[in-house]
Amino acid sequence: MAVRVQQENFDIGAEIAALTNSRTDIGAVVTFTGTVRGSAGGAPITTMTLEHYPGMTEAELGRVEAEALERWPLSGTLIVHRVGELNPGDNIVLVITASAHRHAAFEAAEFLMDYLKSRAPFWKKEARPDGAADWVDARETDTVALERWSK
Amino acid sequence: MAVRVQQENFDIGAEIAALTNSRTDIGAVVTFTGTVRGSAGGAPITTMTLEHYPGMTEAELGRVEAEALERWPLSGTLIVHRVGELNPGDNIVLVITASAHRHAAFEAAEFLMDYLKSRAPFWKKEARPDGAADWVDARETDTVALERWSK
Amino acid sequence: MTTLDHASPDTTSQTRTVTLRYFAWVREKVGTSEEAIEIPTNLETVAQLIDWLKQRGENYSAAFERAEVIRTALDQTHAGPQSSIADADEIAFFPPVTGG
Amino acid sequence: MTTLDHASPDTTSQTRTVTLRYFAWVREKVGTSEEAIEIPTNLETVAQLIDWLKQRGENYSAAFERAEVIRTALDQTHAGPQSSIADADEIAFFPPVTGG
Repeated sequence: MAVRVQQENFDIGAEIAALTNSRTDIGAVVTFTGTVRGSAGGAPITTMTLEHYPGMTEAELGRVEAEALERWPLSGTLIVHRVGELNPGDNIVLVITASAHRHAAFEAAEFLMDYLKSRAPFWKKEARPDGAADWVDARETDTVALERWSK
Repeated sequence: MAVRVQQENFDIGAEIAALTNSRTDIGAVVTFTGTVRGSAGGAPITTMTLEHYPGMTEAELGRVEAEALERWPLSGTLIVHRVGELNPGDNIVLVITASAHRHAAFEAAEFLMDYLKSRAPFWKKEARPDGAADWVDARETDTVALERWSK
Repeated sequence: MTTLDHASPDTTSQTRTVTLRYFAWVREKVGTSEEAIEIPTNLETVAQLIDWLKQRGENYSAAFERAEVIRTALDQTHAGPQSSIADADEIAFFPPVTGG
Repeated sequence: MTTLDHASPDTTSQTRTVTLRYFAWVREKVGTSEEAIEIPTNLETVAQLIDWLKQRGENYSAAFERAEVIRTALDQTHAGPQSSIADADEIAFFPPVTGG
């Protein structure tokens, strides 16, 4: 049950170990890792810069995590999101869910990512080789993905 | 695109790195890790021993992986399954899926686990503190889980 | 003859201080990431505040030109155009989020 | 008068060699993990082979007592009770799988 926003990279194996360490009631651990792609719409990008809204980010991610814990029987969750300037191939976001049951772990991880994508206050700016940089447009599909979780 | 059956543990971080190394077209990596639970039906277990059908295991996992690659746009997949005697908390199975799109990565990982659970020739035997040991019964829910993937 | 009661000021001229925060291209267009400003207390909704801000200068009118795509948070919680700003001390404007 | 053609043996007595493999509690009840055995060539399906095996001894009849829960693979591919064993060289019997 933790939420972190940080500039530095994360170590997925170490994060799983910290979350599940010495527990024998878990059974299933799902991770999602989002990484920077080297191109957008067919054109190469050189860097991606992530801006966020300090304070609200943590509050919103905490609300999303609390909602997941209410919906699924989870033994643990972790959300780590990086900010600042990243390069193609770099990690952006890590979500981990642990549960006694694999379907709960899978569903909760998808839920956390769908909510995070549509509600957590992060914005991406992509720089191109010619030096220009554009803010990434939000995708309608992310809003649609969120709607399937409506109760 | 790889399938391994082995006695030794696996390192999730290293396996992800090997699968995604130096690629910038991925965007989304999902992992599922199954671990030995310390109790079954409320009673403690001391060890879990995994038997398999050498040859058929690799063939069946290969078929499952090929099916996933046909259904989703995946950049890479890995299935590692341990055999032999394991202790509570130990890793049993690792599935990794990598894709440009997170929903493809999530769905393919769930598909691989559902198929693996219902079709790959592994059998678990759980030993109790009194020394007795029982073969684990297959669960009806795993067959139901498989059916949702019927085309 | 006036009393104190009759002397209560016209509500249109009453103001209060709020903190406004801007992110991503809204921040770039407004030209600042944060400002404390006096807003009239008769502004009731997010939409009314946006209309009022657009009168303040070209940077604001450019930032809020397509008001329908602007998202708002009141005290760090998502809000809509018709949400009441009466209790909000910190009001943030930003484009649809693109994290993850 | 007999010729070679007429002398072809009765098909019920013809046999061929297959490898049988057993896993988990089927293996424990049969008492071996693998055996090469001669089976009559007139056994056509998995179900017929199981019935034939049950006659071979108490260990087989115990292992296959609840034939409906036994799963079968022909040459390392899942098969059903009515699958033809004609082309199979390796036939495996095991309980429903429980990996993952």
